[in-house]
Amino acid sequence: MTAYDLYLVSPLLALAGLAMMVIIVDLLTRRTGLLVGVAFVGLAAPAALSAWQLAELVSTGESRLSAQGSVVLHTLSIDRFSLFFNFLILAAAGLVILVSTDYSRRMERLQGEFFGLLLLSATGMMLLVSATELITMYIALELTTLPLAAMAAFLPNGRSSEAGMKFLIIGALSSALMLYGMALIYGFTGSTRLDEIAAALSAGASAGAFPFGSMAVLLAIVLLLAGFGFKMSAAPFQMWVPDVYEGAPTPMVAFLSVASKAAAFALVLRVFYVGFDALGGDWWVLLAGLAALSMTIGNLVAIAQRNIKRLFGYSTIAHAGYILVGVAAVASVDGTATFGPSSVLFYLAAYTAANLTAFFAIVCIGNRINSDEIADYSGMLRRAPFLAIALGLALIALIGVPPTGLFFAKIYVFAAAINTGESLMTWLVIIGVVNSAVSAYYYLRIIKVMFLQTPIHTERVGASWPVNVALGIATLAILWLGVAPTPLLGAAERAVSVLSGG
Amino acid sequence: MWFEQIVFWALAAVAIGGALGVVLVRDLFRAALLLATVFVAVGGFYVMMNAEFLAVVQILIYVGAIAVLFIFGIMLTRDVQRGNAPNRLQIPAGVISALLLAAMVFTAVTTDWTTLAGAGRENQAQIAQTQAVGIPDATELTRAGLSAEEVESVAGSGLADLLIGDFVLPFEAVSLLLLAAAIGGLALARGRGR
Amino acid sequence: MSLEAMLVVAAVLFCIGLYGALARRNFIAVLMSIELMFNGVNLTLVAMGRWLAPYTVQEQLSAVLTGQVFAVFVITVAAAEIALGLGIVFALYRTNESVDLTDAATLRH
Amino acid sequence: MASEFNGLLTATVFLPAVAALLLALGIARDDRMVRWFAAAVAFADLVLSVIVFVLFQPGGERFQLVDRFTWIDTGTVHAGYLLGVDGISAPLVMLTGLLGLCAVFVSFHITTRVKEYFIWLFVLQTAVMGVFTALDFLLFFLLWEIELVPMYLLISTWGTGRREYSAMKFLIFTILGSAFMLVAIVAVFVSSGVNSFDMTLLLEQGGALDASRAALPLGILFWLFFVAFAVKLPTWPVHTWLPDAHTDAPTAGSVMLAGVMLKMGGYGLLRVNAGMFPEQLHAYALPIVVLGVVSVLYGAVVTIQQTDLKRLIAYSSVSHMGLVLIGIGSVAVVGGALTDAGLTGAAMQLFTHGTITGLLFVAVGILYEKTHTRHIPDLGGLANRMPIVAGAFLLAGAASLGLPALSGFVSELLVFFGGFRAFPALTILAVLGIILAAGYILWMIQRTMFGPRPARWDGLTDASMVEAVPVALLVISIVAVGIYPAWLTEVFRDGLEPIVSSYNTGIAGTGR
Amino acid sequence: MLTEALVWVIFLAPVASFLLTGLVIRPLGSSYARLAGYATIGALGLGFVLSLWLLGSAAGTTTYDFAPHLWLSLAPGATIEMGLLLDPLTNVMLVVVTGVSLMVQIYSLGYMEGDESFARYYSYMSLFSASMIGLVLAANVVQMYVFWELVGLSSYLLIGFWHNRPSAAAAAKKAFIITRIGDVGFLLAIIYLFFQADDFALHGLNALHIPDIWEAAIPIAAGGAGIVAGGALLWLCLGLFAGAAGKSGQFPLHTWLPDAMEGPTPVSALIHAATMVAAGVFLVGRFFPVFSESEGAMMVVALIGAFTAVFAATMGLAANDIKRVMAYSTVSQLGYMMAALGIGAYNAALFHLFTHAFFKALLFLGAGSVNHAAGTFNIMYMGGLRKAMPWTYWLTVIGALSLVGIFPLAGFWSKDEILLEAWLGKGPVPASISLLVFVMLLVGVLLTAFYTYRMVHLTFHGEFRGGGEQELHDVEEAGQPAPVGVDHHVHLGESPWVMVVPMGLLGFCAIIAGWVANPIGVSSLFGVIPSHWLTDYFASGLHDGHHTPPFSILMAAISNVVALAGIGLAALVYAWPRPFTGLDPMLKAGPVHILLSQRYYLDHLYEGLIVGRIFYQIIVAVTDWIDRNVVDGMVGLVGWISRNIGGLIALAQNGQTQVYPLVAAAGGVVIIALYLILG
Repeated sequence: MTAYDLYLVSPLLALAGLAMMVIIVDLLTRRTGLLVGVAFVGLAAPAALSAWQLAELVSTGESRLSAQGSVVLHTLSIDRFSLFFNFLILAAAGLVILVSTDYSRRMERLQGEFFGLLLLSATGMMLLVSATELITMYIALELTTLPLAAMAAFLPNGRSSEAGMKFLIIGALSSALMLYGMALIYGFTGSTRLDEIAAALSAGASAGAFPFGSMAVLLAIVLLLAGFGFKMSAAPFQMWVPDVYEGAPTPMVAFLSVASKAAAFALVLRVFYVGFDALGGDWWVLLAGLAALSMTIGNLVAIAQRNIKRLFGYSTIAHAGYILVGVAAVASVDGTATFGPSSVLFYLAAYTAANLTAFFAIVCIGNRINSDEIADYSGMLRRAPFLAIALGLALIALIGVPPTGLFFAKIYVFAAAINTGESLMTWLVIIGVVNSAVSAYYYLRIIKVMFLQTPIHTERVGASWPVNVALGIATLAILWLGVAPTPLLGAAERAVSVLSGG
Repeated sequence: MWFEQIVFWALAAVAIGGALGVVLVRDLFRAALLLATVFVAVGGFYVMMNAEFLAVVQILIYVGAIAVLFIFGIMLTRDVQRGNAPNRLQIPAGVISALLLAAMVFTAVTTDWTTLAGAGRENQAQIAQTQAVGIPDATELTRAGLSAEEVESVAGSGLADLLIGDFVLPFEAVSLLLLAAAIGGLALARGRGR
Repeated sequence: MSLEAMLVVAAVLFCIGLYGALARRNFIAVLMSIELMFNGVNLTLVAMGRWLAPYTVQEQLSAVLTGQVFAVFVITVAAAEIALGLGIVFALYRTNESVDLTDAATLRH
Repeated sequence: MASEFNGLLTATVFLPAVAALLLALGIARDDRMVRWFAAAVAFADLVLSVIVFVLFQPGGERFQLVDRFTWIDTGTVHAGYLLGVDGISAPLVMLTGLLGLCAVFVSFHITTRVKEYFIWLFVLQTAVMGVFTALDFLLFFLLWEIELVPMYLLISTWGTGRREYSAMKFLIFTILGSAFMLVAIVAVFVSSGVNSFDMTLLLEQGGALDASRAALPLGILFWLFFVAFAVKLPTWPVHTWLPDAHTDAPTAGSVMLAGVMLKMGGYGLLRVNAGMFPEQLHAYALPIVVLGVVSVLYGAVVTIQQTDLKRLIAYSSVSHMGLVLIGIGSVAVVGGALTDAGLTGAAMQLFTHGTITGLLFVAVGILYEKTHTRHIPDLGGLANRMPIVAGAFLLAGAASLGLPALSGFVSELLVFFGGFRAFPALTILAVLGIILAAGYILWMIQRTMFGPRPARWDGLTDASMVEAVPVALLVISIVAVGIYPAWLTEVFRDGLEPIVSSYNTGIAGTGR
Repeated sequence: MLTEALVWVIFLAPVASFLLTGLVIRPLGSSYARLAGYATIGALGLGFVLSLWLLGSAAGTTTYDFAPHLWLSLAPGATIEMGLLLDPLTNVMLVVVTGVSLMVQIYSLGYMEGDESFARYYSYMSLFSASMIGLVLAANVVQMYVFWELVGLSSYLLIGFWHNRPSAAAAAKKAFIITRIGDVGFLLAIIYLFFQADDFALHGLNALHIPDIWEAAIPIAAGGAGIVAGGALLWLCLGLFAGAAGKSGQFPLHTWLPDAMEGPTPVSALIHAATMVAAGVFLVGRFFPVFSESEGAMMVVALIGAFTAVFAATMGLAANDIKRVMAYSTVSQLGYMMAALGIGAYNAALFHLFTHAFFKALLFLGAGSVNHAAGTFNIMYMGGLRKAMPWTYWLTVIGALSLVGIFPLAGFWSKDEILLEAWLGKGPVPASISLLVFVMLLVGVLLTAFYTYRMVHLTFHGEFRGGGEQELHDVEEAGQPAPVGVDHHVHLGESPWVMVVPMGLLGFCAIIAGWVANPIGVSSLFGVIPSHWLTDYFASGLHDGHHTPPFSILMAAISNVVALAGIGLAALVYAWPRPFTGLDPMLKAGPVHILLSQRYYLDHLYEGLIVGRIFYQIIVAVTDWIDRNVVDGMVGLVGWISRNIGGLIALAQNGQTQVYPLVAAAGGVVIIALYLILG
C-alpha cells in the first residue's frame, strides 16, 4: 500500500469519508439544510480528486494511471473510462441530494442515514466502474445495492418496506446467480482479473463445440448477465423495477434509475469488452436479444400505466434496451470497436440528464400533491409551470426528439449498431426505432395531461430553491447535450479507448 | 482414499439433506437449525479441501452469527406459528431449479477442466493452502521441491497477505459494506421516531 | 472426492437454495435459502481453487488462493446482507404485521 | 469542413424561433400585441424568404446562400450546421414563408393561450423551413423531429373534435415513419465512408453511396426513407392520420399541415430518394407509381364520401399527393430530354398544392369561425352572405381540380406528361382522377356555397379585413403561378437538373 | 397594318373588363352595377370591331404568323407557347363570338335589369368572352386547353348563376363534370402528343404547336412529317373528339346541355347556342387536317354526329320547356355540324356553325323575351303571345324558319350544303357511310321542322293559357314543388327595346347571313360577292384546299320539301284540333312519348344507376368502408394489440416477489437452451 495507492483511491476515500461525516453531522444536528449542504459541498472533494486524476491523465497522455508496486491496481483501474463515470455518478448524487431537500423530511429521523447511505452507494458505484477484478466487482456491486435496498424501505409505509424487501431479495438472488457465474469463470480461467481472464479465454476460446467455446463459459456468462441484468434492469431480469420504483422514496429511485444503471453498464462494458473480448462474436447476439426484449416489454407495458413512477420503471427498462443495443454493437465494418461503447457512454450521460430532470419534477410534484397518479398531474402547467415544462422537456428527451441529448444518443447507438454490418443488428435497430415511436405514446400522454387538461386543484406547486437549482441544472444539461454534444461525445470516445486496450 | 470418500459422501448427504430440510420443513426453528447443520457440513468440506482457515470463518460467521441472527429474527417477528409454508410457485420453482441444476451438473461433468489445470501442481497448491494463515516457511517449501522463484511466489501468497495485499481494496470496501448494512439495518430495525 | 463431485454437491446446494428462495413464503426462510445458495457458490469457489492451478498463471500461486479469498468475501457480504435483510424484515413486519411475502404484494401491475 | 456564412438563410429559418423566444420572454404585453407582433415577424420572414427565392440564381452553384459550421466533430462522427438552398428548396422556403404569414392571420381569432399558440406556430415554422434548407442529415432529421412537438400541441390544445386522439395519431404515424428514416439516415451515415452526415457530399457523388460499405442493401435504405416520406406525404395506405389531424387541427394547423408539412415528405422524396438512390428509384419506379395511382384514385373516391369540409380537403390531399409519387416515379424510367417533366411536375405539385390547400383551409377556417360547423349538410347558400369566402372556395376548388390558368393545372399537366411517358396505362388511370376531383370539389362548393340557405345563416358576415389578407395572398400566388408558371418551374428545374442528368447518364450508361 | 398587339386586344379587352367588373365594380355595390354592363359591352364592342377589321384585312391575304410567346419550356420538342393562330377559321369565329356576344350583352342589360348580382353576371360574361376568344386564337394545344377549360368554368359559373336554386347549382355541376369527362380525352390527346415530343423534335417541330401537329399527322407521302399515324392517330383523334363531344353535347355526353338551361336565358343564347357549344365543333375543325388523315376517326365523328342530330331532335318533340326544346335543337344542330365534319364537309360544317350562331341566339333571346312576358318557360302555359309581342313573334318565326332550313334563310344555305356533301359522299369516309349520314340528317330535318312548328305554335298561336300564374296554381294543386323560373309576374306585352333591338339585329343576320356568305349567283345587293366566298375562305385554311360543290337545286328542293312536310305534319297535329285543350297531342303516342320525355332514360342511367348506384353505393361506399375499417382499422388493431400485450405482460407483474426472480431464472434457462439448440 503506497501513497500512490492512496492517491488512486482518494476519490473513493473522500466519498466514503463524506458519508461517515454526514452521519456524524446527523447525530449532532437534525437540520436538513445543513445535512444537504454538507453532503452537497462535500462532493466537491471526490470530484476535485477525480478531476486531478483526469488532469494527470490528460497531461501525461496515458490512458490509465499506473505505478510500480501499486497494490490497488491489482483490482482496479483509474482511467478515462472510470473517471467519466465518476463524474456522472457524482453529478447524479449531488443533484439527487439537492433535490431531496424537501422530500427527505418524510424520512423523519432517518435523514442522515438516507444521505449517508446514498453516498455509500455512490462510493460503491465509483468502485464498480473502476474495478477490473471480479471480487472487487462483486463487493462494489453489493456496496451499491445494499444501501439502496435499505433506502428503498426508508419510508414509513408498507409499500416502501415492500419495495425494500423486493429489492433486497431479488438483488441477493441475482448476486447469488452472478456469483456462481463468477466462480465458473474463475474455475475456467484461473483468475478473477479481467485481463488474465481475457488472456485465458483468447488462448483457449475457440476450443469447444459449445457456444463460447465451453459450456462452462456459456453458463457463466448467462449467470453473470442475470446479475448484471438485475442492475441494468434489462429484461428478463427487470421485473422488480416497476414495483421498487413505485414504492421506494422518489429521490432514491432517481438515483437508482441513473447512477446505478450507469455503473451497471460500465461494469458490463468492462467485463464484456475487456474480459470476454475474445468471445464478442458469441455474446453480442445474446445482448441484442436482451435489448430487443427489454425495449419491447418496457414500452408495451408502460402504455398501460397510471402511476408515473411505475411508468418510469417501465421506461427505464426500455431505455436499458436501447443502451444494450450499443453494448451489443461490438463489431464494426472497419474493425473499430469504440463506436458501440462510446455511444453507450453518451447515452448514459444523456439519459441521466433527462431521467433526473423527470424524476426531480416528480419528486417535487409528488411531494406536494402526495400522489404519483398521472391523472393528478392534470393541468400541472398552470400549477407549476417550471416543473411542468422541465418534466415536459425531459419526456420529450426520453422519446428522443431533438433538441435534447437523447436524440443524439439514440442516433449514436443506432449508428453503432448499423455500423456492425450485421443484419440482425439492423433488425434490432428497426425494433428500437419502432419502440421509440411507441414510447412517444405514453410519454406524450403525460405531457398531454399536464399541458392540456384543466387542473384538478388550484393550489400552486412549488419547491425550495435547492430543488429548483438541481432541476434547472438537469434541464440545462438536457439542452446542452442536445445543442452541443461534441465535448461529451468526444470524452466518451476517449474514455472507451481504454476498453480496446488503449 | 476410501476414508476420504466416505467422509465426503457423508458430508454431502448431511449438507444436501439439511438443505432440503431447510427448504421443506414447516417449522422455521427447525429450518434454522438444519441450516446451521448445513453450514457445519460445508465447513467440513472446507477442511477436506485444505481450506482450514475458511472452515474456521465458516463456523464463526455462519454458525455463530448468521444462524443466530436468523433465530433472533424468527423470534422477533412472532411469525413462527404460520411457519415456513410454501407459496404457489413450488412447481415452476422446482422445474426451473431442476433445469438449472441440470445445466450446472452438465457443465461440471462435461467441461474438460484439466485442459486448463496445471497438471501435477496440486501438491504445491496444497502446501500453499496449508500455510494459508501464516507466512509459509521457506525451508519447508524448498524441501517440498519448489524452485527458488516458486518459493518466493508462494511466500507472498498467504491468504492474509492476499487480503491485505492484492485484495486490500475489496477488503476495505467490505468494511464499508458492513457499515452500510449496519446503518441500514439499524435504521430500519429501530424504526422511526421511536 | 473429486472436483466434479464437489461441483455437483455445490450445485445441488445452490439449486436447493434457489428452490427455497423461490418457493417459500416466509421472508426469513427465503433469506436462509439464499444463504444456502451462497454456500453452494463458496464450495464451488474453494473447489476450483483446490483443484485448478490454471496454466496461464502457474507461476503465480497466489491465484490458487483467490477462490478462498473470494469465499471469505462472500461469507462477509452474506452476513451484511442478512443484517440488512433482518432490518427490512422488521420494517416490513412493523408495517404489514407479517413477513409473509405472498401478503406483501401491493405493488403490482 | 470549411466554414462559410452568408447569414440570410439562418436569419430566415431562425427568425420565427427567435420571435418565439421573445414571446416566451414576454415581449408582448397583451394578446393584441402578441398578434400584431406575430404578424410583423411572419411578414418579415416572408420578405426574407422571398429574398432567398429572388437571390437564388438558377444556373449558378448547386447550393447557394450556404451557411456552414462544424457542429459535431469527433473521431467517429462528423456533422455540421449546414444550410443552403437549391432550386428544389428555394421555392419551398418561400412557400413556408407565405403560409406562415397566412397562418398567423387566420389565427387572429384565437383567444385562448394566445402567446403559447404563436410560440408554437413559430417553432413549427422554423422547423419546417429548417427541413427544407438543412443539408446535413443530422440537422435535417433533428428539425424533422422538432416539428412534431409544436404540431402535436397545436392540434391537441387548440384543435376541435377528437383533437387529442388525432394529435396522438398524427404523432405516432410520423414518429414511426421518422423512426424508419432514422435507421436509414444512420445507415447512410455509416455507408458514406467518411462517417459524415453531410448531404452535399452524398449528392455530389451523384448519389453514389458506397454499396460495399453499406450497412444495409441500398434498396432497403431506399424503402426506409420512402416509408418515412410516404407517411408524411401521405400515401395510401399510411394516410389515415391525415384526415383526423386535418379535421381536428386549428385552422393555422391545417394550413401549415397541408401547406408545408406534407411537402416535407415530397421534398424528402425528391432530395433523398430521387437524389441519392438513382439505381433504386429506377428499380422500384413501378411500385411507387402504382402507389401514386392508388393514392390518387382511392383518395378521390374516399373524398367523395366525406361530409366534413376539412376531412374532405384532407382526403383530396391524399389524392393530390399521389401525383407527386407518379411524377417522381416517372423520372427513373423515361430518358432523353423530356426526363424532367414528371419530376418538375412533382416539385411543382408540392408548391401549388401548398397554396391551393392552404387557401381551402383558410376558407374553411373562416367559415368555421363564423358558423361553428364544418358539416356540409348543415351549410348551404353561403355565397351571397360571404362572397369573399365563396370566391376563395371557388378559386381554390377550381385550382384544386386542375383548372388551367391556376397553379394546379401546371403541376398536374407536367406530372401527366412525365408519367405517361413512363407508365402510360397507369397515368391514364390517374388522369381519370381529375374527373373525380371535379366531382367532389364541385359537390362541396354546391352544398356549401350554393343552393338554398338555411335561415340560421342569414346573419353571417363575410371575411374581415384581417381574414382577407391570407385569402388575397394565396389567391395571388395561385393565379401568379397559373398564369405564368415559368418563373417557378425554371427554378425547380434548375434544382432537379442534377438528379435528371444522373438518370440520363444512368439510363444511357446501362443501355436501358 | 395589322399588328399583333391589336389582335391581343381582342382577347385582352374582355379580360380587362372581367377584372374591372369583378374586382372593382362588383365590390362597389349594386348602385354602380350598370357600369359593369357598359364596361363589358364596351370591351366586346371593341373586340367586335377589331375582329371585323381582322377578318377584313386577313381575307384575301395569307395567314398571319406571329412568333409565339414562350410560356413554359419543357423540352426541345415540346414547348408551351402563347401564340396567335390567325387562319380563316379563327378569323370567322372571332367575328361570330364577339358579334353574338355583343348582341347578348346588350340584350342582357334589359333582361338582367334589377338582378341583385348584375355586376357578377357581367364579370362572368366577360370571363366567358375572354376565354372563348382565347380558345379561338390559341396556337398551342395547351394554350387551347387552358381556354377550353376556362370556357368550361365560365359555363359552370353562368349556368349556376342563380346558385340559390339547387337545380341551377346541380345543373352547373353536371355540365362541368360531363364536359370534363370529355376533356379527359382531350387532355390524354395532349399528353400523347407530348409523348411523341422526341419525334417532333427530330423534325424540328413542336409537339404542342397546332400547325406542327397538322404537319405531323400528314403522311410522309403527302409531304408531311408522318409522326402520328395508324392506331395512334385514331386514338389521338378520338381523344380530341371526346373533348369536342363533351363540349358540343354529342351523344352520349349530351345530357348536360338541356339541364344547362337553368342559367339566365342570355347565357343560354350565348354559350349554349352560339359559342361555347360550338367550341367542340371548332376543336374538330381546328384539328381537321389531323382527323382527315384517319378514316376511322372520321367515321366515328360522322356517325355520332348524325345520330345525335336525330336522337336529340326526337327528344325535342316531347319537351315542354321552350328552352329545353331549343337545347335539344342545339344538340341536334351540333350533330349536323359534327356529321358534316365527319364526312369531310369542313366548309359546310363551319358555315353551319356560323349561321347557327345567329339564328339560335335569336331563338333563345326570343324565348327569354317570351319568358319575360309569360313568367314561365313552359309552352303548355303560353299561347297567343303573337298579339302581345309581335316583334318577338316575328323574329322568332324568322329564327325558327332558319333553323328548319327554309329557303332563303341562313339556316337553309348551310344545312343544304351539308346535305349536299353527304349526298355526294366525296369525303374520306366510305360513300355508304356518307349516304347513311345523309338519310339520318334528312330525318333530322323532318323532326326539326316538326318540333319547331310545335314550339312556335304552342307559344304564340291560340289562346293564352295563363302563364306562370296558372302553372303555379296547377302545380300547387298537384302538390308538387314549384318549378324554377316560374313566377306570378305575368304581364303580356312586348319586351323593352334593349332586348328587342339585339334580337332584331340577330334576326337580320339570320336572314341575310346565308345570302351574303353563300349566294347562289354573283349578283348581290352590295356589289359583287364571289360565290361561296365564305366556305372557300374556310377551305383556304386547309392544306388541300377543299372546295365547295356547286349549289344543287335538287338538293335544295328535297330539303325544303322535307322541312315543309315536317311543318305540315306538326300543323296537322297541333293547329287542326281547336280549341287546344292544353293537353299535348303527343301524349297520345303513349310509351314513345314517355320514352322521349324521359330523355330515353339516359339521365336515369347516368345519375341513378352509374353514379348513384354503381359509383356511390358500391365503389365509393366500399372504398370508404375499407378506409375506415381496414386501412384505419389496421392502425387501431395494431394499437389495440400493443396495448393489450402490454396488459398481458403486466399481468405477470403480479406483485408476488418471487415470481420475478423465477422469471429471471427461467429467462436464463431459456437463453442457455436457445444457445444449445441454435448453436
